[in-house]
Amino acid sequence: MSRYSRHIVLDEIGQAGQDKISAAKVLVIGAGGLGCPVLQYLVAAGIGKIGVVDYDTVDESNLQRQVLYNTASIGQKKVIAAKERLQQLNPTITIETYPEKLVSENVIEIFKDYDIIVDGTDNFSTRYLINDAAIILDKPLVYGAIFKFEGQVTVFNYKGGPSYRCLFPTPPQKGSVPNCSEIGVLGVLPGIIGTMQANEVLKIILGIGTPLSGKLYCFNTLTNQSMTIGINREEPTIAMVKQRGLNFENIEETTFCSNNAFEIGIESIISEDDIQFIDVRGLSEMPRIEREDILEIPLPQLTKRLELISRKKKIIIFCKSGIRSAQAVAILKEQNITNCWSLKDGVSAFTKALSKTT
Amino acid sequence: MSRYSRHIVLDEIGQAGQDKISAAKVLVIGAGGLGCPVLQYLVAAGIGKIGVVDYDTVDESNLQRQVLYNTASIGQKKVIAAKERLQQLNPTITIETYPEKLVSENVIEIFKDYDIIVDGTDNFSTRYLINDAAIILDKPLVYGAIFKFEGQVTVFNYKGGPSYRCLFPTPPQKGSVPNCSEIGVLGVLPGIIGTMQANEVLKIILGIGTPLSGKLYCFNTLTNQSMTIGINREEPTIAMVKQRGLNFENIEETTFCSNNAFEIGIESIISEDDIQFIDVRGLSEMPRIEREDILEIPLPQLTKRLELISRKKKIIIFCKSGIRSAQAVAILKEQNITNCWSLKDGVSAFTKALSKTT
Amino acid sequence: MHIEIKYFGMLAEVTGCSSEILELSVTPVSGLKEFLFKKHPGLQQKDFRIAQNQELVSEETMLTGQEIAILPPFAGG
Amino acid sequence: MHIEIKYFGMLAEVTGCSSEILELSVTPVSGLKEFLFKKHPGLQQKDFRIAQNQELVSEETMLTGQEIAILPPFAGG
Repeated sequence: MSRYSRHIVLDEIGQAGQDKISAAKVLVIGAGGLGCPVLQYLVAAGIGKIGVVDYDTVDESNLQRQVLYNTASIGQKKVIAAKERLQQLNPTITIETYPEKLVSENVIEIFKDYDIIVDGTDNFSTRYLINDAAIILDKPLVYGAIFKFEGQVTVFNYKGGPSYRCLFPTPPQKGSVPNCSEIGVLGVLPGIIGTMQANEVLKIILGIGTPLSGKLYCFNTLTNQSMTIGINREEPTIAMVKQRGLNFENIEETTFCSNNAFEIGIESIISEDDIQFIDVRGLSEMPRIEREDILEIPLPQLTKRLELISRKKKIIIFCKSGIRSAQAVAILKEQNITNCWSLKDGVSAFTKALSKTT
Repeated sequence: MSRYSRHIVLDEIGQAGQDKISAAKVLVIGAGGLGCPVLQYLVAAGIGKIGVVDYDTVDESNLQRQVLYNTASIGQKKVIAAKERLQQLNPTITIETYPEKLVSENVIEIFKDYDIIVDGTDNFSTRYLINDAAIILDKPLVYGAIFKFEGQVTVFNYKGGPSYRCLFPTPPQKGSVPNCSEIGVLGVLPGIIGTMQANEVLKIILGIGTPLSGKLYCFNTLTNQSMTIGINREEPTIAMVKQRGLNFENIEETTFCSNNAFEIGIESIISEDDIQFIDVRGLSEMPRIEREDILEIPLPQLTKRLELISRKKKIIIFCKSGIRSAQAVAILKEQNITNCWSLKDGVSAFTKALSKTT
Repeated sequence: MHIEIKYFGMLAEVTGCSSEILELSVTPVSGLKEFLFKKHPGLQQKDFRIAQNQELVSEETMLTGQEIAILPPFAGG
Repeated sequence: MHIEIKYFGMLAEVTGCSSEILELSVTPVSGLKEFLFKKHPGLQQKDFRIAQNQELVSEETMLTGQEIAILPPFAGG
């Protein structure tokens, strides 16, 4: 078939390889900066069935990098505009669209029809959901992510390789990692990273070359320097995901996606036992509260005093207003002390509650 | 302006940077595998004026990697189909089309309207023409080239940096380097290399980061390994190009593009003086010809006996049929002995001519 | 010993440099982190992983004086 | 001394390998080329440039025993 002759003539691909491409089913999540180049090259290559998940519509500011769309597509559902353009490029393949948000309720149903998953999303909650679903269904996941002028590519969950959680066990707290819409991005960067993702998909399908499993490829467009970082599979992490399923959303996503990440009101804890309070104010800040269950560790000393902090109790941190305690929560999370919370309204909430109960 | 807000919000670009992009004029030569991604991302970025040179029409086998085109574009001029698609993506910029072959007669006229030249061609004769014209007009040249699963990117002629001839002084002999149409190419490879070329164009326009001047970036899609090779500017080479202009076509291109590269008939040399003949046959092959102007160097010894070969005379090499002499020409060219030729019909042409003149 | 630290993504903005050479006595990764938190307090609010000679390491790994990369998660797509 | 030779593009097809370790006495680049032409006669018909430790070198450069790359021109676009 003349359309694929430039693949078929290669010894490494041949008709047998092109047949594998035609038989493959690939799901691309996100039809944005990364999704557009991924989709273009997978469709051109002749992947038999391609799914596209995106609930967003085309915005004018997308057109600086999302090269599948027309100016006339502004306001249209991305998956609809993408499918129209892609079928013009290659009408011989099947393109399935999912104009919906990927959530724990639909992810399994959508994933199960595909062999390979491509992550082109722009937020952590979806990235962790995709990762965990890929582990549960045991499907390879081709990951790409970008920040301003830098990008990352790797293949997760491939033939016993590591997953995203082996790199970053839990999602970062909200606001600590901004996304493209907030901070901007060099338009051609997702083009470079997305084409590299499409390349990984094709290598996996064809069984040629070395897919980037266990290797995080990092590229800087300003310097053209790349670094490839080895990642090991963390068996306990994988086992944890398999065991708990997709319920992580309740304990991770909803908190870091809310406006008050890891913040907790005094009313929901005052009656609990097994709580360790930490006062992270300076030692001279008033009023002091004297209780046996309060540790006094000023914020700058926190990382040096980790051994004082119980890993079994629920940790409630407070300061004056809630700002330093939120920072303290972030620091402890990084130390894998995950059951910790920032007290809403700080020390004043504490004193108010104490005055009520005594 | 909302279209470019993701660029403007970046400190490294800002409104001032986006204004530079809008004022820039970039010429892309070749609207094929490399040209398609280069054009997409430069148009999306809002380059003020973009020229596209290509005299080819869309073929079905292009659609495996040339993602600007529709199946319905088959048979259409590439520049026409490309412009239509690109203006839909960004109607605010000017796109100029040149549906013609780039030759020494039109290259200066076309180049002079642009600030930066992008090489996305698929043959050496055009690559050397582009290189020499860029030197003569002193314009930066963003080079990309591909072979099967590997690609190269660099920036030539940028702020006193090297040119393509500092890397490869003369075009290879025909047939020694096949092109994509003959040997096939992984479809996504030109996507990776072309987006990297677009990135270099943007860095040059914006004055940010480090353009790949004097550095040849080599990338292998199968291994994801890259290597960056330093290239030095060869002043004599640059000076030679400036001095002789674009006439190289007569001495290089037309010969390496003909079927009989560097082959010469006995009739056109027999009356010349200052010729050094070389017999590259084995010493036992008959008939031997005894003349003072004939060196006898069997082909396998040629590279070890280079000191015997005059660099001032015209070198005519012969063997029995012309095959070994063509190889000898290639070997000498590599040693920068450029004025050397393979004798058509070999030793028999020689003896025939001798019998006539004596 | 000399170690070269490379900061990726937003961490280069937090520290104000994309790489720096540090003079450090032999220490586990946790010691490096303490050192970095003092030098660049903004790092305390950031998630990151540390790689030594292009391999991710754990808190206990001893640094042997070569290339260190500090990698934040990237959200964008 | 040991040198690692990496072959790019079609040269990997000519030599049948993308890299190989050679045992070689100290030699200028021209000596390496002679050695390679004997080992891989197909290279004689190919154009290429040689880089040592990621820098292009001339025929006279002495090899100091590290990474050598053999680079052919690429035509494709």
